[in-house]
Amino acid sequence: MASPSNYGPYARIIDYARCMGCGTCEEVCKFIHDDNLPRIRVIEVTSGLLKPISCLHCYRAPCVEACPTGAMRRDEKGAVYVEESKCIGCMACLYACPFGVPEVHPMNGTSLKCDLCRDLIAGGASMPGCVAMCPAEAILYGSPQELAQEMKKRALANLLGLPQG
Amino acid sequence: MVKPILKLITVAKEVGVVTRKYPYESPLLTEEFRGKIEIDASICWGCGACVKACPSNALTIRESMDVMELVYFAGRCIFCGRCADVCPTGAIRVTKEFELATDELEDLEQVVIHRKVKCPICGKHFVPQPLEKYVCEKCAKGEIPTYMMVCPECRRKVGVKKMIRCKGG
Amino acid sequence: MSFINLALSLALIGVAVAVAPILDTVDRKLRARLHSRIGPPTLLQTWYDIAKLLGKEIVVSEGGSAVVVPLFMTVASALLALSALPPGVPSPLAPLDLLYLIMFSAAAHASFILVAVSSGNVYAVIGGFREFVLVSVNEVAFVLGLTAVALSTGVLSFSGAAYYGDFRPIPYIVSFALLSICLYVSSARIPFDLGEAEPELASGVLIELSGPLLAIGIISVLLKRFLSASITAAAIALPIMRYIGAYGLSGFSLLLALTITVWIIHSLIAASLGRSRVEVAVKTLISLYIPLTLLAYTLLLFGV
Amino acid sequence: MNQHKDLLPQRLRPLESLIQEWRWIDKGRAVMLDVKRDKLVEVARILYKEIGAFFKTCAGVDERPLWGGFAVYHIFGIDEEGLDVVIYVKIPEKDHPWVPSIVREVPAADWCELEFRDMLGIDPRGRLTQRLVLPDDWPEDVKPLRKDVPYGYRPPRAEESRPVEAGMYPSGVPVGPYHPALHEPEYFELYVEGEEVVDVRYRGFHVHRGIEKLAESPRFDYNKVTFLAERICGICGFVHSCAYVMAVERAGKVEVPERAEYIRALLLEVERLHSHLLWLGVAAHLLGYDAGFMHAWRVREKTMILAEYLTGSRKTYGMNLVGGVRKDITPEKVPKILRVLEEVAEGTKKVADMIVSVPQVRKRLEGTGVLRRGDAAALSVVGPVARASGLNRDIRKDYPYLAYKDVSFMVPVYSEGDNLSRTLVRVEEVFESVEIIKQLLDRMPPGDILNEEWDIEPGKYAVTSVEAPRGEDTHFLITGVGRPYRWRVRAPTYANIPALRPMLRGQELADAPITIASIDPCFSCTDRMLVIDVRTGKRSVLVTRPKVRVVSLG
Amino acid sequence: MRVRPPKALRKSIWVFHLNTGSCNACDIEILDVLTPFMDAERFGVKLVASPRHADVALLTGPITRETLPKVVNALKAMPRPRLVLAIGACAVGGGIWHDSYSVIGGFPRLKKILEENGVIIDRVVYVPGCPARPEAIIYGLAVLIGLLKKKVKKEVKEAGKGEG
Repeated sequence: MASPSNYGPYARIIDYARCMGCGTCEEVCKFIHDDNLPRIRVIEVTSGLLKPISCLHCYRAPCVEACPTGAMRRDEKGAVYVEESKCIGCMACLYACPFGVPEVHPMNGTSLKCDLCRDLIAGGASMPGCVAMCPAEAILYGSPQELAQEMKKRALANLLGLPQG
Repeated sequence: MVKPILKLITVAKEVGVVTRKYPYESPLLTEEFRGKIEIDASICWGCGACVKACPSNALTIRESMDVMELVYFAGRCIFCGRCADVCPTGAIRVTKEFELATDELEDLEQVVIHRKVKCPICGKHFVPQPLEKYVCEKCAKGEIPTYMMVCPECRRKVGVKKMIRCKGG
Repeated sequence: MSFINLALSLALIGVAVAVAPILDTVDRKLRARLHSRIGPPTLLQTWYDIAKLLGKEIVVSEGGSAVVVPLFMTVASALLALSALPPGVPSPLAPLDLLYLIMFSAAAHASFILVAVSSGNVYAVIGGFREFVLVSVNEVAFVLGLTAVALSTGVLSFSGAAYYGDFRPIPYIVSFALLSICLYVSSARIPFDLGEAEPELASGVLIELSGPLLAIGIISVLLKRFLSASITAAAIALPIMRYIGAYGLSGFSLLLALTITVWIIHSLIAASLGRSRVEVAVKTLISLYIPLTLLAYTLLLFGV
Repeated sequence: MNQHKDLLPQRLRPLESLIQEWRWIDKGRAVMLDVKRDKLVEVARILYKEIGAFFKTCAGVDERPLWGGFAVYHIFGIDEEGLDVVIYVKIPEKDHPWVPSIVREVPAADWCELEFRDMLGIDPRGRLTQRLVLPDDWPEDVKPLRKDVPYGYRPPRAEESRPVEAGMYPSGVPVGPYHPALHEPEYFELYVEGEEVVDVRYRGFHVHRGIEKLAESPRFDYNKVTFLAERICGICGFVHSCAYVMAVERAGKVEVPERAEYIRALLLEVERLHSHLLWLGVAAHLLGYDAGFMHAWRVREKTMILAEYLTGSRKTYGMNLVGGVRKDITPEKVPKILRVLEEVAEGTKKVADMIVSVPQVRKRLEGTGVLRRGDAAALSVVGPVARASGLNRDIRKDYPYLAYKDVSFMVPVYSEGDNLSRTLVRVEEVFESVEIIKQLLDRMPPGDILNEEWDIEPGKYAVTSVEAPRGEDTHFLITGVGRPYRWRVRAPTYANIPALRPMLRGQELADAPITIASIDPCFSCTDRMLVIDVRTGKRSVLVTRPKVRVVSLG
Repeated sequence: MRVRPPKALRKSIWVFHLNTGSCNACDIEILDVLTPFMDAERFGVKLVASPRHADVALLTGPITRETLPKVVNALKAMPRPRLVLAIGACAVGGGIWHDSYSVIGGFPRLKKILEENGVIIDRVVYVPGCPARPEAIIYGLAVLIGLLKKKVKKEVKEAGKGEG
């Protein structure tokens, strides 16, 4: 089992500056999963401001630390996921999460959260669904270095007022 | 006609009387028997794993504003012991108690009362105190980080706001 | 002498009512022991059952209220039949007491069938029908067997039996065999408890009775059993009394002791056999009765 | 298993032109054929009559949430090859779905076609369907197994119960629903002439508890359904839970430790011991031989204590989970098991000998309730009933599962088909079971007993058959999200009840209980779904005597 | 109006077995109570075939919709005092089926229906267990007729505090 801080080669970030709050990611996520439940959710941060939130697959993930059964774990690609057959639904992960991300699966009572589309990627996809479908390219997937670079580039472009694309 | 009589008498004589004189004698229990469960309230977190695992809904959670009650109704229990399997703290113990007969259904109830933590932002009560204590010990070595005092919904909003500020701002 | 006779008859009736339920418990105890278990806690168990039933409500189904009369008739007939039994004392009924016994024991069986029919339940009716088939075969053999026993002991009367006539052992043994089989059958025990067969008829004849009525029903069944046992006992007692000259009270005690023995033998047989089918039972019985009867009467006729 | 992955198995070649598509399912143990609705009858006919497959069961499924229509799965089995064949028929209609009935070609499909009609409203066309289902006062338009009907939906009860109909036949003898011979609420009506039974009617499903619907409900998940499956039947519950977990494991490709498979097989045999001894006792009781009943149950009690020693519960063991078992059989338990087996074998020998030596018992077993080989084969009866009628069918041999491939045992077969042969088959199986348990204990491999890490993909299929004490128990499963999408159970009694008719006709009334019991009926198994004939109406039974006068209160 | 079960019941108690849709496990345990290892006859218990003869109905199962009218009739056919021993998780609280569409869900709900129909149950004792083991059934009978006192009572505990 991976230790909580065993950060993997891939990560995903949401560029809130670019995000338009359109909700495509949520719909895509719903569509991808058999149970029709989104793992990324658009919430109303303040009135009128819609932004998505999903698992950040933290570097030292408190949810993995808190999980009493080891159902919450990290795979070799860096995604923190729930092994459903071991999850007892205690939701310690939810209370441990600084962003309150995990949800109770309404059908199974287990913990429900983003796993960076593990199954899709294992099946050959290059990136999670939300990343692929985001119309504003606000969701990014890649190695931490790549992501940092991209974000830096974007911040610079933003600062200089350059057109982005 | 004589043969069955003789056979019966032989068998009866060989076997003797096998009756166990329960309740004056101890019952025919083996050490593996699963009876009623006992919930040790002092270590129960109120996480609800047992409730999720219980096939017959003998364990249920009754929620009110600031209190969460874990209710065990032995009358519906199928004595499978799954709750004890999944309990992360070992608070549930399967006993050998089976003498549960009663004329009042109420007698079969066991209730564990959990007080819930109040969110300072929205004022909602959200997590049973012992569960929060456990999470703090596990993730923050016992001190309560500020975010943990806040309910998950408020955490999301606060979290996104913070991220917008540091990344997009 | 008729006073002693009356007293003994009354005594036997009293003893029968008091002892039959206890003997039933003995029966249950014995069966339990053969099953490797303990069985009823005390010998009074059947009495407790009856006492409890007397305190319960009577529920009578519509159209089934007529059971009361035949129920009491069964008890009364069985008791009257018993009154003919005390042996060794000349009875006012003397020449006719055999007839009297046959009549009332038949009446006990007949009215028991009436109980079934009048309760109106399908199972009870089937049970009653089975009883009827069995009793009609059995009663004929019973009359013949009883007569043969009386003839072979030398008289046509129980009470006067010991006083005149010859005792003829060989016909006696044959006719006693016939009679004892008949009496075992009429005690309605396994394999011949067809009227109450639990698995298919759910207590058959007794099914609709409840509370005190059921108590009376149970008493009547037990009395019928006691009657069977004591007639068998009487048939054994007669030749013994002839030889040891046990009359009056001692004859009475002998009769009682033998009744209890016979009862226990009956229950032992019942505990180790299964229930028969009515058609099989009738066939088996007829195939036993006809040769035995023929043999008994041939022997009697030819004066062996 | 299947060397030619891409080729339709040889036996099924005649069907090639009639099917649309086919594929292997259930880890290559079964073939699924997609068949168009208009070809269904033809396919079923060829499969049943020409290829010689046994009909197992059929299941209607509400697949509207998946693709917008209904579907029916007909499940056949080819014993010789150990291959199950699933015919999949799509029904595009949303509102009044129908499917052609295959009853004319496959008579054994009679009950389950009515079942999907009642539970899902899929109309089997081309047959009589005036049979009603569900409780009598259930509204016609509520179809409980449809996905849009909540599992807990209870329509209001009818205010008045229907008046008791007077019987058409004056000679009708009701047996049940509360009858000392049954111990379960079922209803037989025997028509008698004198004491001879001339006809029988059966009205079942008193014990319908909606298990298949519950398993799909959000209250349950894969593991919890195991405990539900166990409670289908209190006598052969472990068989059902095994069949269920095996179906999940095969459909979901869950690895099961070998030791767990041995423990499951061992417990299945313990259950068979207990069930057969129970039956022997009950049979003796029904024949009025209580001593036999008591002594058979005395011996049986040892197996109950053994079961509790091994599992923690006397019945409904609660041992199975998806991926293995919960309790190990540790080496220190072995001597005690062997001791109990010794006692049971010896005790059974004595008791069986004692029971059969009683003349009345023997007379009433011999030559009664005869089921001829021809009838048995035509009705596809299973288990000891089939084996007593000369059919050598045993799932443990025909479709080896769990650890049965590693043990050797005999399958007792008798040809008389009467109650006595059914008794003897069961008695001999007791001894065989004892031997099987000994072999299993001997060869039990070391290792884990439970694999707790699995992930089950939705939309996979499995068909499992397990030899229950009463015969073949078939489960069909479609996986869903977190719990089965559809789970269909066909208990052995379901296949054996139709055989009662030829068995009971011409019998004495007195032998009816033992004949009914001789198939070892388990109605709670059978009735988890509904079945059957309502034209019987409800007849006055010993307990339904509506006008009662209370005379006194003592 | 309820009738107190008379003392006579302590010596003699006849039971009628009423399966209302149970899985058979409790039912075979009831039979087990009569067999040599437990032998309920040592308390004067006898299994009778007709509800007319019975003092106690041994009720097992969650009461399915189909059996409901028959169960009501069977209980009606029992003479008073009419006692019920509800055996097993199903009869006590509906068990694993408690909220299924085709069951009524345990004796407490049946009791209401019985009361609507004017059928009075004089005393009920619940025997939990799945299945209730034979000893538990014997214990339940003993509680029912007043030989033994019940042992269980409702427990309310506050989490985080020691036992006591």
